[in-house]
Amino acid sequence: MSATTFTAADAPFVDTGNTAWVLAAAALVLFMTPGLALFYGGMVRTKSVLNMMMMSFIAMGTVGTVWVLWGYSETFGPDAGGGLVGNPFTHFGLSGVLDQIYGYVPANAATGTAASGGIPGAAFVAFQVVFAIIAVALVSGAIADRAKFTTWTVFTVVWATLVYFPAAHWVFAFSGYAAETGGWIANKAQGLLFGGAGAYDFAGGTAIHINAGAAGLALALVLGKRIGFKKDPMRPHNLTLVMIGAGILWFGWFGFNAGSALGAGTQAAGVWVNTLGATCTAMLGWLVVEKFRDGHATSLGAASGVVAGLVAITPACATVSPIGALIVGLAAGVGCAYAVGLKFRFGFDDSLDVVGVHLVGGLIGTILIGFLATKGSPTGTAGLAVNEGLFYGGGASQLWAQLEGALSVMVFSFVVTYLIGLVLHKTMGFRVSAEDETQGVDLAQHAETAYDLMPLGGRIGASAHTTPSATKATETTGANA
Amino acid sequence: MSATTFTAADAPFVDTGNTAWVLAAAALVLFMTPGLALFYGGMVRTKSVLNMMMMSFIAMGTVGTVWVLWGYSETFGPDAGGGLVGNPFTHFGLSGVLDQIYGYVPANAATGTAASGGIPGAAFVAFQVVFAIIAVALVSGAIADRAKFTTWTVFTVVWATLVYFPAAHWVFAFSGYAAETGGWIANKAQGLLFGGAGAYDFAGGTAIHINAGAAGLALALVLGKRIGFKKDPMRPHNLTLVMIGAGILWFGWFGFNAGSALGAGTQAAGVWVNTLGATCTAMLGWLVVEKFRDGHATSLGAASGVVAGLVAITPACATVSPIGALIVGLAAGVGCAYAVGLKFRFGFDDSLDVVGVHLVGGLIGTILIGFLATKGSPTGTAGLAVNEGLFYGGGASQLWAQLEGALSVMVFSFVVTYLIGLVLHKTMGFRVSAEDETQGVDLAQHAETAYDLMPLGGRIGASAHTTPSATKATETTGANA
Amino acid sequence: MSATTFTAADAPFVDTGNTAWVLAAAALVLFMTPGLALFYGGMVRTKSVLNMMMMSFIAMGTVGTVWVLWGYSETFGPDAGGGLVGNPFTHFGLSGVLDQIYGYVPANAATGTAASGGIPGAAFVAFQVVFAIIAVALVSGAIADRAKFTTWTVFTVVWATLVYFPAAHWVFAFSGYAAETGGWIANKAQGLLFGGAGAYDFAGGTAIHINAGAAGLALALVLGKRIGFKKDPMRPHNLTLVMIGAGILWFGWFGFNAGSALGAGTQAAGVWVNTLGATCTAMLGWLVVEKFRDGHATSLGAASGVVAGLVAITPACATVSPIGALIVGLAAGVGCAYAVGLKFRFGFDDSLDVVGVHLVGGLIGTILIGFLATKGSPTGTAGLAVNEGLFYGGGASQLWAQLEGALSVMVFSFVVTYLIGLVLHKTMGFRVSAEDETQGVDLAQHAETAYDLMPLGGRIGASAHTTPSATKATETTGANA
Amino acid sequence: MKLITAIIKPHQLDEVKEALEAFGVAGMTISEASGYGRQRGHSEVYRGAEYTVDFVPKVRLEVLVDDVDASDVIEVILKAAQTGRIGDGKIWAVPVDDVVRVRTGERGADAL
Amino acid sequence: MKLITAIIKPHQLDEVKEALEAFGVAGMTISEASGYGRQRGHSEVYRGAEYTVDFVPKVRLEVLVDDVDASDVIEVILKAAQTGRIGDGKIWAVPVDDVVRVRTGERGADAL
Amino acid sequence: MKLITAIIKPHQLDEVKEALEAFGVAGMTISEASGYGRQRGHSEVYRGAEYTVDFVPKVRLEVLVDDVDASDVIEVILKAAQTGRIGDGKIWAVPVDDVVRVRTGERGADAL
Ligand SMILES: Nc1ncnc2c1ncn2[C@@H]1O[C@H](COP(=O)(O)OP(=O)(O)O)[C@@H](O)[C@H]1O
Ligand SMILES: Nc1ncnc2c1ncn2[C@@H]1O[C@H](COP(=O)(O)OP(=O)(O)O)[C@@H](O)[C@H]1O
Ligand SMILES: Nc1ncnc2c1ncn2[C@@H]1O[C@H](COP(=O)(O)OP(=O)(O)O)[C@@H](O)[C@H]1O
Repeated sequence: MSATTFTAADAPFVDTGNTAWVLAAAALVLFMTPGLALFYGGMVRTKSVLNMMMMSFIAMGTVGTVWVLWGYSETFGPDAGGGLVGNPFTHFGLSGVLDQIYGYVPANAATGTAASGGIPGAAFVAFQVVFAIIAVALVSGAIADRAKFTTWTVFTVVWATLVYFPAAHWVFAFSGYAAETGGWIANKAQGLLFGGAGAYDFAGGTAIHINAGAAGLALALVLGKRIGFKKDPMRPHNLTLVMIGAGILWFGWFGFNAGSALGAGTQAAGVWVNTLGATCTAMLGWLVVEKFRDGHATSLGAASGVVAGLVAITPACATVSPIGALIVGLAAGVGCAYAVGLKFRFGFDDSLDVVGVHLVGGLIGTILIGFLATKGSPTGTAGLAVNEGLFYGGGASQLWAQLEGALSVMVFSFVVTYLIGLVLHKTMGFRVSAEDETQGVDLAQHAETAYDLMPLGGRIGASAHTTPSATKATETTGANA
Repeated sequence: MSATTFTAADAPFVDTGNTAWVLAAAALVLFMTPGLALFYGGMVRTKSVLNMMMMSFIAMGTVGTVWVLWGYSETFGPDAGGGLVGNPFTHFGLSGVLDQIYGYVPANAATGTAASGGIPGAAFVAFQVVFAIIAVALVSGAIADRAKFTTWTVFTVVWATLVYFPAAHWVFAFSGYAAETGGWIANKAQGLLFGGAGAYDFAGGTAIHINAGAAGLALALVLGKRIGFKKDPMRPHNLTLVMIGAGILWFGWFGFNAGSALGAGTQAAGVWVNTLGATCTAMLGWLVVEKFRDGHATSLGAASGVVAGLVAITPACATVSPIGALIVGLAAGVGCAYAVGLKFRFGFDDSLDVVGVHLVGGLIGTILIGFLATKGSPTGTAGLAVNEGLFYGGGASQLWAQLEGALSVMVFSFVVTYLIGLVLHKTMGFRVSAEDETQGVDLAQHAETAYDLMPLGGRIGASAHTTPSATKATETTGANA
Repeated sequence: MSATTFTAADAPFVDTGNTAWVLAAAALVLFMTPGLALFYGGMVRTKSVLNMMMMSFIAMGTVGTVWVLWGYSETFGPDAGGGLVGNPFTHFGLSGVLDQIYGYVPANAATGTAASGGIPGAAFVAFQVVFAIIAVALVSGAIADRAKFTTWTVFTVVWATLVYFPAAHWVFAFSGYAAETGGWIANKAQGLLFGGAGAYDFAGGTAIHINAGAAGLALALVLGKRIGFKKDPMRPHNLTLVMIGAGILWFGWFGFNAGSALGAGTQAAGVWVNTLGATCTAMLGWLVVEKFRDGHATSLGAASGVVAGLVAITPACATVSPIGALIVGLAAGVGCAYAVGLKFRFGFDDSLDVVGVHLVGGLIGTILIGFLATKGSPTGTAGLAVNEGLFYGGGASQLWAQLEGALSVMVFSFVVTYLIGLVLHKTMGFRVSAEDETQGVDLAQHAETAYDLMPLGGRIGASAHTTPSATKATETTGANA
Repeated sequence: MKLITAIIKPHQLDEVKEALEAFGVAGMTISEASGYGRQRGHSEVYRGAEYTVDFVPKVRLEVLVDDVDASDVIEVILKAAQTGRIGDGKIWAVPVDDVVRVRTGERGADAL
Repeated sequence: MKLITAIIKPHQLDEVKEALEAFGVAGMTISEASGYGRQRGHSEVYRGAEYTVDFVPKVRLEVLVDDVDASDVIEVILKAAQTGRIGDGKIWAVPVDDVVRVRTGERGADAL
Repeated sequence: MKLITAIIKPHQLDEVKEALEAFGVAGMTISEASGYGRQRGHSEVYRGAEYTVDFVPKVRLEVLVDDVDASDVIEVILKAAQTGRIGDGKIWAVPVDDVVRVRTGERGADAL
């Protein structure tokens, strides 16, 4: 039971229930990046699992820091013009944000509706930073086994600043929520390409997945194929890690999608259900393809199907019905199961299928909204307006808007990422030496090996020099190939 | 601070705090199934860990899908007669659910109590589907190492439809919550067997654990013993996975139990505390038995004790006091530590002790309510009525009700599951060939191996054909035994 | 939308939003201890991973049980005198707690502020017990590979009772929250040492981390160095476990810190953001030290930096600004990266760096508050009073208070723990035999081995006797060294 | 003295061990190996990419025996390891100059 | 008959295997090994403490061959395994008294 | 030339390696093995079911030496590996026809 006075002139106030959910959701999404580290880490070979995980972890470190400094402001600060980017200086260091309340709806005497509370500015900051982190981390899957760690670290900062924050501004910065004017895709897209409505992307199909997928493709092209691509067996070294990772991702994704309602009400609950439904059918879809094409339904397929479904429902979760969600999931499961083969056909080494799962899955979800958007969705049943899709008699206008949003992010991301990657590659070098790659990036880049499982502990024949080395560790691996 | 107008004639409204907790709890329970996959997966041999995990994952896929289609409606739709099953068509595809509000309590001018908000229909859908999923997944522990994956997949759908949804309707469908009339155990049980009150089962000791345990026993009998049962060493291949799994289960179980309050108040908080207390003493109980019986307290024992305690407190968490919870846990820890030996005595191969832990633990918890129910419990301290148990002077009536609830679910589940299992076994075949079993179900059923930890990555002597195979993968394992 | 009547004389009521967050936060913190088990478990050698994990798990069992019995009362019961300890009998078995409401703020007609709801007593019990558990579990890192499990089990009970509960009473028992009078550090510290204000310790930098760190040092001295310390390679046997553990700890820590607001409002949200920021810069700080000192940034360094940052921001998260949090994190990352070398210099075998990370990190965070406390912090922006630090013109008084709090807990913990350890060592023995240590504590203390990953499952040449042994298991390892 | 080495199927190890014990052999050393021969490996499929594992898991068994026992021990292993299916493995004997028991320094037959 | 044992770099295994097949060798047995010699190991650093791993991963290859083929087989392995860099490994030959195929009991050259 | 093979306790490896280095042996190859003999294995208990692991972890060490060094090397290993407790292991020597260094193709003593 909660009880308070109400006066029509009530100041904006915080709704503890909405805030509780947003804080929990932010923690859930934060947890997704370690989950991704496991998901990706399990898929590479033993000799590069640590490097794979480190690419996600370092993204947490750099993007989190940069977010506090200028990232939040660049994304949600007042629009610097044309809906293209926020002003990175307005809220530098989060100044002027912590005491704000966002999303407060004042009472409306005319309709007789009561005021509804908002969430603290910091809760919004918290929820959005974890999106930025995982978007960056996702890209790393495309360049497994061969990236220079220092260059990747620099890349995370540059890419977040030049690609992610602008794209997130386009899609997530709704005018009047955090700042008065926001991004061009979120708000009526002014018909740049096809004219018409703004695109629906509830939780980041465009800004996160299409974005990361296109960026992954660009980096895979810049770095080139792994030694032995298409020839050597590069099977996952630890599928239990992949499964744990998929489980954590699924768990955290409820924060990602249902948290995007920025409150705990009818819309959030419906989104939760849609998120589950799509994931289930995507898993089934992927496994059925495998069973019929390859003869066996695999655990890697199940884990991949889960992620594909989650990716596809991300933009769509609030605007399709539960049945619509089952369809989105199924389409993504089947579609992505085939799409992961593209890299072999076209010969780009997107090692862990960022393109096949995130770009393709993101496109499927974003575009299907144009067909499946309905008033029977979480948004509609919560009493909010929904522009219905083609299958519900809403015409093609929403479909065009979806295509516009999806393609503009895709092209922008691919082009800018390719340039960033190229510059870094030419200056710092983005790829380890062939010898380091063969021997393994873990040892070469981190001077570590992931496992030492010999029964009696301690690798046989190793010795310790436990005085912290004052000098740089020298690798003595001369001819160890 | 939350603030709104209040009028006596207020329409049902959503309480964001309650909703926040139910959505978080639903996510927590969803996470339990991957946790279970790890818990089970760690206990089998290396050669079948993926198959073990896949049985849980596929249950997520199928049951989640079926829930949206007809499962919710079959469980919580209007009772089709006798409190035995809901109407599966009323809410097919969740139609008519997303805009509902459940659990709203109108203001009462007489007592002066204010209205209290409900939760969105979709939040209830979300919370209940994850119960259905894990109930099905639990069963798989009984048939480790030897089940045909396709048959198990079919089983999950059939069992959910014929066994779980009806049982959940009996226990969880309270008249007037989602539908006007619900199940027979939840509502006054009309004294079918012993007469008297309705049984208490707060979070599913009967519908989930006794149900899954009895079903596990039935399937273990249908499939028969593993090759080498009682003779070969079948020790857990990775106890760190078992411990991670137990940790995730414990974590998620707070959603399971405290979430079953369907709101965030005094009852939920008390349930949280009881859930912890029982788990602690169950772990201690199991370890003390081991220490005295076998000479060593083991990590598998700790993990098993945790699960046994959680199982036993599930039905009882709302109606016993914190001290009562310690007793329930201790009884379960000690009882289950002995019960897992039953399978060797009676010679049924319930591989991962679904009977010893879930059936026995569920019975202990459900029956102890008859002794320990008290007004000093979370339900009582929240101001709700509690029919006290034998030790608190409440007489034996509640005990009879508990026995009635427990035994009816057990018998129903065992009989129907045995029949389902038998039909599937005779038609599709439920067990892999002896050769596949010896070689390992992972390779035979999924064409995968879980680990490849050789220092240089990639199993020595393997070669890749990375063109996606258009034809079915042929296993060339001819004589590999 | 939430709605209720309001009368000035309203009885204390529960705010469901605050309660939802506290329950979720308590679950998050509970999850940290299994996370810690993985983090620690991955760092030891294969032969002692289970024992390492068991030390955390058993702490959950014993401390959870003891908490319900007398621990809560000893910590939050009415002060027994001098702010030193609560009365353990008042709420024995949690009697008289479940129906309480804590933190309710009545309406204030003068200022026109509405009443704001509290949380159920049991929610507070839940949130605090998980702190007690992890504080105890943290200590175990100092005595990896060599502790007798039974003695450790006894230690957890004794240490919780004699060290943790009192220290938690000092720091967390605010007068008027649960009991009328609480602990001396939380409430104005009466200037015992340096005079002046009460120390700020929002989420337990002193009571948890300095406390556990000092206790770890004491136990490391009592038990002595591992065989082969400084000579044998004792590198982490499974860094993927360490990374999972760090991920879980990070995730759970949002409950730890933001949950300490005991509600879901502006303060909690700001704390969330600060917790993230500090962790990010701490990771970066540690990795930069490694890169320049050792030549490589390692995954163990990333995981360690994460934990160091979380430790340091724990006391400070509510009273520093986001920029302040970045500074606290950076200081902790750099400081702890160097501090873990102390044990080699001074020759104490604090095996997993409880001192270097928790004691040093806790000190850094607690003391920096004296410099960085500001009204631009979560506490300040939530409208609560903040005594500003040296850098913000607040003078040195807060710094002295911080030093007083930090040092008094450190000295108290070290001395009492050393005595407890010594008594246990002389009576029960705290260390396994040299032979058991060489062979591995897992086998010696738990009769288990963590992994059995041979391709065909089941260790070659093992045989099973599956009749539960009625007699004590005899180890036949005679001369197996 | 002879060193008898046998490459056998992992599942036959228990039988071989018991047969050797019954025959009176007091000790042996085993290790994991992978074999290549007539017996084929298996295929695995990951995201549609197929891998062929050419080598098959085997156990490598070494027994030091007196010259006189050599052919009997070979016979004992042969019988216990045989399943009649492809991949049953090989046994071979190599002459040994000298054997020492580390614990005692005993040499030759005494060292077995 | 001879037993040819070769310690080689793991990455050369595929080439050696193919060369042996091409030469007509029908079977072989491999196992994991760690080598110590001129080639140095590597260092790892954990929380500032440095570990030196002295041993280098190697593959141990065993091939039973007829006396006449022995030197040819050595030559084949030598060529396929050679990278010219330190640590390429060793090959040696040991005389074998007898070889048995477990499946059939065949002896000598027939057993290969 | 001779091939000296030693089965030793894993914890003695470091000492043996150092002793061999001190004696002047330039290289060696080791692998993991499991031994069966007088030394007994251990028991493990899982949910009340007891497993006996009969085999004990050992290290298998191989050193190629010149004929003249063979008995000295055996002596060196013997001393370094001896703890005097059951399970210390075995050392044996086998005649070797030929040794080749893969990197250079050198043969015989030069290849060591
Ligand atoms: N020439 C050889 N040298 C060494 N080991 C061999 C040789 N031929 C076969 N083996 C080993 O014997 C095993 C069985 O051989 P295979 O040809 O598959 O079956 P079979 O001996 O029944 O005809 C192989 O896996 C391999 O380990
Ligand atoms: N005397 C020896 N006995 C057994 N194995 C040896 C011997 N010397 C070298 N080896 C093996 O050969 C490998 C390569 O030897 P190394 O001295 O590093 O290079 P190279 O042979 O090219 O000079 C070693 O790693 C070891 O496995
Ligand atoms: N006949 C044998 N053939 C091969 N290896 C043996 C033989 N006997 C013993 N071993 C190896 O030597 C190890 C030690 O032997 P064991 O009998 O336990 O002790 P000890 O040699 O001290 O009497 C065994 O674990 C095994 O690896």
